[in-house]
Amino acid sequence: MSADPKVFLMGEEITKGLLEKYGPERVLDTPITEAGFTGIGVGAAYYGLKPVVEFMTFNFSMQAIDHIINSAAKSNYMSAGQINVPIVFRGPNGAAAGVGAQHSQCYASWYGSVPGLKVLSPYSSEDARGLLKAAIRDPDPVVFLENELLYGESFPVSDEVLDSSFCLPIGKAKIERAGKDVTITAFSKMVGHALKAAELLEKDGIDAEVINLRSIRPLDRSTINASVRKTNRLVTVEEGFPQHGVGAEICSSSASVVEESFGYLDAPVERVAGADVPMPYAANLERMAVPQIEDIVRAAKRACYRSVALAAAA
Amino acid sequence: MSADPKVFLMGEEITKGLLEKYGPERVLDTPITEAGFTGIGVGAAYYGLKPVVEFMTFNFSMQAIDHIINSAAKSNYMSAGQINVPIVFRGPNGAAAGVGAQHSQCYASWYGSVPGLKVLSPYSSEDARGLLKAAIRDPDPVVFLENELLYGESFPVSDEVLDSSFCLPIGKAKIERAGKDVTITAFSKMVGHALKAAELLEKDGIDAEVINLRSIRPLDRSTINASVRKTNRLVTVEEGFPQHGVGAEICSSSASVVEESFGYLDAPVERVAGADVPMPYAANLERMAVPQIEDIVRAAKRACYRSVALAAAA
Amino acid sequence: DTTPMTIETSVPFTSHQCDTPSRSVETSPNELLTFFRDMALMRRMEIAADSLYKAKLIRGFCHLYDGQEAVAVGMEAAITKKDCIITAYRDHCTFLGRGGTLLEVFSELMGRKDGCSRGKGGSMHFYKKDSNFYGGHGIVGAQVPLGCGLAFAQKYSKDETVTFALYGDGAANQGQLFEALNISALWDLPAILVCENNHYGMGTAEWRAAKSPAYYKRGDYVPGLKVDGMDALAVKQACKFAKEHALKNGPIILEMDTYRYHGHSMSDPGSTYRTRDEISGVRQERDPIERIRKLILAHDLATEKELKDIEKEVRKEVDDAIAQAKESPMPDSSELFTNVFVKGYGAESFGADRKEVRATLP
Amino acid sequence: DTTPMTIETSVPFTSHQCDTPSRSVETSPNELLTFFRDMALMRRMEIAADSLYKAKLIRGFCHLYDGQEAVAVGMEAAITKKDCIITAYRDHCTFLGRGGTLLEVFSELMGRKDGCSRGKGGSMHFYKKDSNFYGGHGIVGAQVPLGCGLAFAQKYSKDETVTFALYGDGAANQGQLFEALNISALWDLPAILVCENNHYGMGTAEWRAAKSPAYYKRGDYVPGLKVDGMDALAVKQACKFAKEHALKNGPIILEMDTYRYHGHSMSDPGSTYRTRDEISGVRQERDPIERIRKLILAHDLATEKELKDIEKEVRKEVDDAIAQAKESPMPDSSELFTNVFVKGYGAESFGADRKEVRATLP
Ligand SMILES: Cc1ncc(C[n+]2csc(CCOP(=O)(O)OP(=O)(O)O)c2C)c(N)n1
Ligand SMILES: Cc1ncc(C[n+]2csc(CCOP(=O)(O)OP(=O)(O)O)c2C)c(N)n1
Ligand SMILES: [Mg+2]
Ligand SMILES: [Mg+2]
Repeated sequence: MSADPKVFLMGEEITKGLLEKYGPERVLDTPITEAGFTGIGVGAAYYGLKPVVEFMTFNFSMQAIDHIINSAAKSNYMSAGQINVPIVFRGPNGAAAGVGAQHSQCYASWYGSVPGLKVLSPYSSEDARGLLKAAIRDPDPVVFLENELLYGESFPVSDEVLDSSFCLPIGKAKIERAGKDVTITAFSKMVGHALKAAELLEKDGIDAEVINLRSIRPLDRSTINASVRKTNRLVTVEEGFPQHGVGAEICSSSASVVEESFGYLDAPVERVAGADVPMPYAANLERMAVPQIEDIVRAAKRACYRSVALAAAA
Repeated sequence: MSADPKVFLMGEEITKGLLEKYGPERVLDTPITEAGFTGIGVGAAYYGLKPVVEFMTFNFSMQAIDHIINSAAKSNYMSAGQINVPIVFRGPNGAAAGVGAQHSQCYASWYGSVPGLKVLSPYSSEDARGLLKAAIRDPDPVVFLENELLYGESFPVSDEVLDSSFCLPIGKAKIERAGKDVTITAFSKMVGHALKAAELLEKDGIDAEVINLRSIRPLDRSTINASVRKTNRLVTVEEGFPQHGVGAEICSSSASVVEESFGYLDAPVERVAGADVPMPYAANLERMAVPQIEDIVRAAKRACYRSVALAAAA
Repeated sequence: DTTPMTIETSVPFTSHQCDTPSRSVETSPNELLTFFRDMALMRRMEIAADSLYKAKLIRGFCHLYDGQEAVAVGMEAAITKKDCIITAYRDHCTFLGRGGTLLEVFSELMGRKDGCSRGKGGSMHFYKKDSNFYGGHGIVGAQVPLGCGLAFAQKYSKDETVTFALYGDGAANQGQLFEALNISALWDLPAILVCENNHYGMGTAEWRAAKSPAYYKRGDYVPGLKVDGMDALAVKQACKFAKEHALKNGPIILEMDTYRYHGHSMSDPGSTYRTRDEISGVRQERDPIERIRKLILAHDLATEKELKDIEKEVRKEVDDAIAQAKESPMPDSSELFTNVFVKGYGAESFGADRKEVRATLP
Repeated sequence: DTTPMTIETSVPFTSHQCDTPSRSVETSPNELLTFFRDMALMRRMEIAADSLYKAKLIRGFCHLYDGQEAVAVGMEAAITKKDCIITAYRDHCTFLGRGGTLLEVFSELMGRKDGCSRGKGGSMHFYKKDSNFYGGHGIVGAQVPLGCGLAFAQKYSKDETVTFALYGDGAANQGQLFEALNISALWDLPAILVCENNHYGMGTAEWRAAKSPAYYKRGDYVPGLKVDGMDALAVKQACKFAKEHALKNGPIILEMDTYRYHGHSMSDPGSTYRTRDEISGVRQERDPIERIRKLILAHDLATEKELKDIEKEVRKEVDDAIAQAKESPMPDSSELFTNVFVKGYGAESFGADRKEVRATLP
């Protein structure tokens, strides 16, 4: 943001710190009118500025979704390259704690389905820093799905990451943990769960490879594929609703597991996802509605022991 | 509609015929304000009326999508059953001819991902009649995805269908054509394509089973599953964007092909879908952007001959 | 004691495109004492919720209504339970006003079985359909078209009742509000849009969010009335006026000039964007409960001691309800899959690990 | 001949919350002749598009602008190509006004390579960024916030230019318009909202869609001006006034009272919801081209024959462009995958049969 004067930030209730640092011309507090200010952001991007549009949560992006899809994602194509749209839509996505059904939805699969959009989802501080910078520099519209629950967590950061030139590539997943027995894909908060599951699995002699997707669109099909060809087993994890989810895509993508790696699978893929219900408030129900570490462990074990189980059942 | 005085219709540019038949109290022409009138429709459903909210096309439902998701789909759950929402959202969905990127999107996978919604997609006149009636009678919110290009087509209709008591079950697919060699799933216009593909395949000695999904949510996993267990091969067809699409779900659903029917697949699943680009206007590009009959034929043949091809490639 | 008495509102009404109701409000000793008791109960309930939140017994969001009680209470005094109410997430007191119980409130806040939504809705999603309270909505502004839809249904059903749709000053800029207003005006819907102007939307002062913060005028071609929202009698007068207007002429906007003492939600201390002086000034000069207390004392309808006793009673009621709510169990885990649909046709639904947890929807 | 001359508009301007510009408009023989030629060209182009559509050379939607030409032409006369314009789907003539060519228009309409969007956009999606024309938008109302965003960028860049965002009477009820207007007013954006009131949104008359069809007043706290949109000189005067206003004071609304002769799009005969008399009445009394023709003849700036010759020339230009456009090839099939992204990072994209057709995005 300090590097490029064309970058400006707009949204509701923007933190004072940024306002003080960059001034009211570049940090704009908006009324609670997502359709209006998102449209304004997209228009400013048409002109050549680089807006960062903040949603208090991505649930409210539904008010403005037409601008994200029809005004931003499709313009470069419809204009045959005349009107590109260098904009970032960012905000917390998915479940926070105890906020109920209207404030807990994950939008990764929706936005990830739309050609013309790039969809990123950071997990660690390294991701947040490197991917946000990449998003702001990108000439295309980027949906940047953060997680409120991760804001509070701290991650070890290397010197390289702290360097002002640090940036991450868009469209590349990161192998957070190498392993040989089973591939676990995840993004955002679920990467942390997957890593913890991997630790538990290790105790049972299962060596899990954990892939942090980072980019939902473009999806890094080749990294996933290479991993599955090695491990022959796949568990996908996400917080969002299961039907038509990111896991569904990974399981069936042509460049991915089922189609191209068909010959390689030793067990059915396992999908772990948010429960197929609106998010309940009560703590016990909420816990059941989002994937827990033990769900991932169980699914991974099933994938690894499946041949045995099948034989036993037969 | 004539049966239940609580049913009323609202939307933009509603056809004169209905207005004349039911009068201006039950057929309401609205201004071009989708968020406003959809919210009004949902509110009326809270009270116990049965609104049928018409979108000129589902592309414009994005203006009102927050009400469909947050106000309609989630209310019964959030209120623990106090506020049910008997409403139908209907309109043409997906690609029409030559209408460009902003007017051609398919919303089946988005709405189909949301718990609390029922999502239906008719193909024939029988479907349209039977499913619409079921939707209107249903106590829950139903998204009813029609297809403009099918309005023009005519279908043979049986006496049973013409009977005023005719109604179809929600959540059940229809086997439009029985076959033993390969399962082809499709919905809406693509059912017609799949049936034509099946005819062509027959000439090559391939006996395809064509499943008209009818209901995207709930998805009739057991019908699909039973078919795949019989044919051991699967081609999914849809007009929408591929990533996180209906095809992705069918391929990886636990109750479905990959997971439960894992042992039964003789070839990788084939996904035929809209091209992963915004809809272009030019006729030649548009044709490439939506699935054609020959795409389905090719994919089905690949599924049937795959073992051979694999062997040859090895 | 229901002897009629007349009291003058301290601030006149200001109107836009319509007549102005009289400043003389009819009331009775009984009504004033009820106002006092109801508002004291609401106040106490909200303060208790604050403590429960701090004790981590309430999670997530929790938007408190203390300061704004006169709106809920005055509105109820003007209408019947056949009229509909719909509001945003700041819904505890509105629910109470509609006849909801403290046990339902506290149980819902703590996510228990006895909650008004059996623990599934949470703080923002209270409902009481049997007395026409339709929530409890978390998306800013969404409740306004929904409320106009309720009004549509009332008119469609020829019920001769009206809907009050409450929203904040922040919500007042939402486009869907203008869309719904236009439709309501075209169709003469008995919709009353009540803008509870507490002067802040989260940390944003009204003038920073609205070029024209004269919310009663923002309907343009729709009439509006500005009301002292800290005066339960003024609120009652305005709501009566609005109900009559709406049944005859369609929509009307009421701007209630009010104030929230607490921060926006529990994470907001409420003191970074406004001065402590401002808050204590309102407490001293405009507090809705104190106003009624003064009226009661001035008219000798009760003694100071009697009013203190009412406050004590109220306190106990709240404490008892909390104790009872704490005993209420968590919802049964099978509730995860109930109420997804009214009619599930036996469709399958899945838990996080779909092979471990799945259900058939009835 | 650029000798200044002054002409009175036949209808006065009506204003809301602002001054009223003078009815005496400065012009010149040259300008009037240019108006005549430009409008005649637009008219001819639209009529030719109608024929091409009927010959099935144009597909899908095709929204024609004939009748409304004075708005495009008068607006251009008041501003420069550094000012931005954005409009809805009825965009052919606006594009021409910004300097687009007939070949680009007809090629785009027929989905050919020489189209302004290389055939990928279609009728509703014309753009000309090099003269600040930002489309061509298919979602009713969306272009208004987008236009305010252009105005934001102009102000942010200190360019001292303005944006004209055009929308219809039907679009004027859209909530996002009110949201964008509030923000524009708060931030003093140089945004001019031009409501092209042709009195129908598809088959819906303005009064059936709007409780208050006085669109120039619908900004409430934002100034507005009602303009005879069939008079290019009045449009020019209003746009000059609005530009000055917007640079100094922020947003303003211009309501252009205009008329579309054709139906809404090609499937609408345009005669079911309005009488033939109404249409022919406007043609006879308010036609924007005839008005200029009369002015030119009354002031002896050209003979009737000379004007007829211009019309003949224009006709030939259109015919030639069509002939050329018909020769333009379809876009190359590789264009299916171009322009999805500016930067594709080598990501894969798929055709309908993903194993048969796939591409690497550059
Ligand atoms: C569409 C949407 N945008 C943003 C939010 C986040 N949010 C919740 S409450 C609130 C402030 C609303 O203020 P106001 O309307 O004045 O009501 P009050 O809280 O003062 O009662 C905001 C921005 C939301 N819930 N919905
Ligand atoms: C959000 C949305 N809803 C509906 C439509 C369908 N539609 C296209 S044009 C139109 C009428 C618009 O009328 P108006 O704004 O008066 O513009 P005009 O066509 O008269 O120029 C409608 C309803 C749309 N494109 N977008
Ligand atoms: Mg407020
Ligand atoms: Mg119009």
